Amino acid sequence: MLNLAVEQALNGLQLGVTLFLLAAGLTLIFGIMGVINIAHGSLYMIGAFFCAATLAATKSFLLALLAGIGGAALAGMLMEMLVMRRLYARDHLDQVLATFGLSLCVNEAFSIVFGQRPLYVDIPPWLAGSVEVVAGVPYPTYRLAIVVVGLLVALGLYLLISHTRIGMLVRAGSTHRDMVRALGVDVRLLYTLVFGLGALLAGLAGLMAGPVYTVQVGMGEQILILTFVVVVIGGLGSIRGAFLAAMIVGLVDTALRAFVPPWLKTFMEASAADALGGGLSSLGIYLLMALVLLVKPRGLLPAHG
Amino acid sequence: MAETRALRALGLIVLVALLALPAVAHFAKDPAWISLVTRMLIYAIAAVSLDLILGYGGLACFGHAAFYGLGGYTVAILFHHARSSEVLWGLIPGSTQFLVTVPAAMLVGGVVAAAIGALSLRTAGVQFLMITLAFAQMLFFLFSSIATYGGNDGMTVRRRNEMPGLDLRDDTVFYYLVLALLLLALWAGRRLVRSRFGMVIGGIRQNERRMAAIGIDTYRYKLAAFVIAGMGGALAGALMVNHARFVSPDMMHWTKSGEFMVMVILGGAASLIGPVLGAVTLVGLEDLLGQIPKWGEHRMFAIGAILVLVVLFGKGGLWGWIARRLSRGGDG
Amino acid sequence: MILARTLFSAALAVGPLSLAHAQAPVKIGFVSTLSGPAGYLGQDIRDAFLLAMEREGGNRLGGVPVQLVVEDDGLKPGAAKQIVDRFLKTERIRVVTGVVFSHLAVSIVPDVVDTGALFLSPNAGPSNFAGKECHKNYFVYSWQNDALHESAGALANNLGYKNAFVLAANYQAGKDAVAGFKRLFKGKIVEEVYTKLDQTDFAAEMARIRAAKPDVVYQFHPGGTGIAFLKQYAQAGLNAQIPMVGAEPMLDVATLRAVGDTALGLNVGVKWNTDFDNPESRDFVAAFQKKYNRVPSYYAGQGWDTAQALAAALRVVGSDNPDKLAAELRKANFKSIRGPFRFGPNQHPVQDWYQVQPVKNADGSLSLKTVGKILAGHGDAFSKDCKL
Amino acid sequence: MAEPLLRAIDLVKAFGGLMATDHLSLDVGEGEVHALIGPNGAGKTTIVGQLVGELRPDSGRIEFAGEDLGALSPPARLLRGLARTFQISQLLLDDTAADNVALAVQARAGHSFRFWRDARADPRLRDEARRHLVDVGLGAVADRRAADLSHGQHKQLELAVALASRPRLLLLDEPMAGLGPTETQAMIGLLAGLKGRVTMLLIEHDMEAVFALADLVTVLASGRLIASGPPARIRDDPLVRDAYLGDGDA
Repeated sequence: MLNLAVEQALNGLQLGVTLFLLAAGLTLIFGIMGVINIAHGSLYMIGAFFCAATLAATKSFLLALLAGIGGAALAGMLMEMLVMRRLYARDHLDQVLATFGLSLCVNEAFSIVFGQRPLYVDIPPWLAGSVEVVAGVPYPTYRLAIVVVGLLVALGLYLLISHTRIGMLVRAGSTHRDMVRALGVDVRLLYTLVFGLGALLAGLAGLMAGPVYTVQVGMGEQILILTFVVVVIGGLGSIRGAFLAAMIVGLVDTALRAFVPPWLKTFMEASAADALGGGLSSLGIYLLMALVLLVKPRGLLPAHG
Repeated sequence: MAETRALRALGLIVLVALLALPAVAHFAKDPAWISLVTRMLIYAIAAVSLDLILGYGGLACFGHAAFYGLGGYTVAILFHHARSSEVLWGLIPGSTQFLVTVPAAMLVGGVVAAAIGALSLRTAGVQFLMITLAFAQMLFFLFSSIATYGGNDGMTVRRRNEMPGLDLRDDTVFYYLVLALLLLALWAGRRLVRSRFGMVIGGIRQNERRMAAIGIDTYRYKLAAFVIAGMGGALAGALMVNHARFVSPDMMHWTKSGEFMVMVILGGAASLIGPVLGAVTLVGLEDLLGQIPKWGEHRMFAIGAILVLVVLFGKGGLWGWIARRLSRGGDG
Repeated sequence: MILARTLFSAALAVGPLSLAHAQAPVKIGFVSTLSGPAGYLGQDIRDAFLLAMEREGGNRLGGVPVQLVVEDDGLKPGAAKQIVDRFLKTERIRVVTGVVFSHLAVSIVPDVVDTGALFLSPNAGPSNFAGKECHKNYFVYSWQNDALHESAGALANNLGYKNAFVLAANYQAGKDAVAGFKRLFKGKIVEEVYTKLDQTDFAAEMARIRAAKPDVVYQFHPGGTGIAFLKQYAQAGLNAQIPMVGAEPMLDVATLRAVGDTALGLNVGVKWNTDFDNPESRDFVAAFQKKYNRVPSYYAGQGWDTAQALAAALRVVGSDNPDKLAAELRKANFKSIRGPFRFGPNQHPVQDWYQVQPVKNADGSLSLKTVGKILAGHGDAFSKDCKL
Repeated sequence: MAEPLLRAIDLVKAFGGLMATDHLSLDVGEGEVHALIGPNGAGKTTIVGQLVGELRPDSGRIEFAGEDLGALSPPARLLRGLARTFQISQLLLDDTAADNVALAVQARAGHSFRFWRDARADPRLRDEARRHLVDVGLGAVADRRAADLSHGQHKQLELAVALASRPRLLLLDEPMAGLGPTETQAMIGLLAGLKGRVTMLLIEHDMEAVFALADLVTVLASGRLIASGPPARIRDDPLVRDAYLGDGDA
């Protein structure tokens, strides 16, 4: 039982860091530019596709990694310069609509170029296999690597934001947007860079998810809604909030799936417990978000004030 | 004043065209137009009702499909029970009467909207957007797992509802009924947005703080608007299930909520004609682009691009654009 | 805005009003899911159908000139309804086919058969129309959905497993799949797990499987989620410890390519495979590979069989008279790539089911190898309720 | 003198470590004009927020006409006769000036759950709205969109909207802010005309206006009351000159 709990905790952590990588970019972009970006899921897909295609062509994991994050970052900056820039002054509805349109375009373009069949991505051989974390619990090395990378990125983001000049601007930008403009900073460049950073993180999440999930057109939209849940629970614009919420969502979601059906079975008939458990775990995260918002309408750690 | 005259003339032409459509379609041996336009008009009802809160009230609701789907399921479930003559929860008998099922659907939509709205309206802005989405997704998953009503596959409603004196199974009759209901909804909407209540809703969109400062408890008004919109969405869903003779959880999926938002903003929010235009354009585009051989399956690329361009360059949506052209024409 | 206007008028130019012209060839309405993540399924069926027409010298089936009107439903029931409405009313099409997904079939089949037209399903076989609501104009060339998963249950019996851990996506088709598996599986169900429909991470389920230590795992997850499940099963090291069985949709050629070597060791119940040793199958596989440069999936196989069945009926009838065609179709007088093929009383297939396994070819690629028969002449559980 | 109309008793409000309101007590008698002045950051806006109910004091009490306002919401306070104008105009910019005022008339008349009749064609609303607009000198622009009016006209419109609530006490949050000399004179004239009819709590920077209008002046610095009394005394109070008038802010 303890072994199972350890394994499930790791699983929750791994889902949590994947969500965090996506949510960090989304919430950063919202915090600084005030934009809701529905096309963020497309950046995740771009990272996974560029990585898969490069890997298939060159067989080099390093090149594939660079192509994935570089491609996503470039795509993000391009997106910012061509479309997003014109949306900063608009209301959220216009932003949702335009970025939704953008995601349709990007997805369809990828399905024209790459086709709709899922692509294959292998795990680097040195990350294949399992590690015994606790005695008797073999855990996939690759998933551990995702957890480590995710935590390192979180640490890096923390250092970047609390100890560098760009970070200072980012922090100031998320609480006093006008002040940053007044500081004489090249705001346009800052915005493009921040967007590129968010895209890079999404691309990284996408390429790491490739060998575990499915590399396919539309993969971004599937996880996007969950990412929005994380961002909103954490408090829009707050990276610390996104980290906290990603961990909570990852752990709660995993725990619901892992422990609720067996628990229900202790006092219910088995097949009814399975059905109810399945339903509860489907609803769980949305219920969690609704509850959090009812108690704290601005999320757990809101960025503004 | 040339502007209003031009608008009146345009409205009259459109109305005549809509009235003549069945005859023209039959004459052209192309009766499928009737059901295509019926579908557009039903979506228009959903979009207009969403516009009441989204456009006029400034409340970004991302869960309108929940009410649309509930309206549809109400009709389908009542039909199901009328057919099997089982009584729902031991007290509600089934029905196939249009005049029973559609008001019932609106009632259900209104009651659920009151519940969802009462909770959601405690938040605002993006949080409101997300919490309405969350409630809609919960309903989606709920209906996806009710085996009795078809689960994810949905269920067929083998016959349209009945109405004394009208043969609703006739597509032309049903078309005119939907057209009449849309016109009724537009007329009611026009009265509503100009009423005292409508003034308050418009005021809340522009400046909620101001409304509180003149003594208006904005929460109650937003909730009332939310309920009315929910009933409108349920009406559209009830009509759609009658039209399509089929219901499925797809009607509640978040992408459907997104489509409704697209219709409103594409057509022009905070106007009554805008959402109608948006519904007609979006459904028409998808249908017509889909018929292009070979490239039709990539139509979402064009639709996505159009959305981006309309938002970036077409202020006020299609209706805003038309209104500007007309007024420019009137000036020169 | 100009772009929108241009596109709209371009679209109008090919719109329905202009399509209503001379009626020489028999029109066949093909509505399928061609766009979006699941689009390749519909494309395979369409390509096989077109191949069948081309093999008769172009635009012919059973010697009769035909025109295939292809449209994409985008996986939306509403759009599918609209397309079918246009097929039936404007184009006066009497034969409709193509549909991949059950819930789309459920939404349009009544429209088609109520107007007296024929519906030939190349893939979807929902229980809705297999029992009491079966119809004389409705034919299924793939399977009844439950029968598909029954094959996996029987396969688990044949392999001698005594207890099974079953998982399926939490929606109706998933529950039907579990019901189908359980109907024939004689062992004990250790645990029954329903996953979220849009779930991509199955780590929690992997841990539960490991803890439960079943003889065998059976799972059904549609599309991309199924691929994710297989990859994660292997990455958790489970495929070395606990064998897995599944039904045909678990492992088609596209899935096989996407999961790679991790598929090795799986056992799958199928009704047809590319290595079947009969002239029709060999001929089809070779022709498909030559034309499209890829291995045909079982979806393609079903599309081909549907086209062959229609061709056989058209050859006798010579027109699209639905009643005469239905009478001919009911005889199922065509050469299926599966070998013997006949209909049950509900016009769903009664057929043999086989066990296949992924194997590694000399060049490192993977293919599916048939290793034995699971069930012979297997119909479905609903046909007894059908009174035709 | 009778019971004051508004009493703030020992209000405390802190944001983090910052004391925005530091044990402040304040009375406004019926019919008087009480001015509240103080340098930027003295905590004037925070007081307004607590009085109208947008902010909750950490401790202390607010009484209006003998009733403890407690946790009443801003709308509930307005219906008891406590109206306010905003320092930064909060107007419905898409609507006409008359619409802005008519809404306040409508709100005062009770609930607005009337869904059918055209509100703009309702003489009960329009006539009164027009009267208030004429009162503040906006009669000529009643049918212009608020967005198209000048800054000074916005300030006048704010006043008309507040008057439409027929308040017993009018909380004026810097009505002269951003006005030119002539506009300021006009506004002072307007307010002087109201004096005696409506009790006013005037938060203002413009000393000329304060000394022209106020019966009593209270001076705040860093959230604390440092002086209170008739204008003449305040003008000569060395403490006030030091804390406020001396810093060049006026």
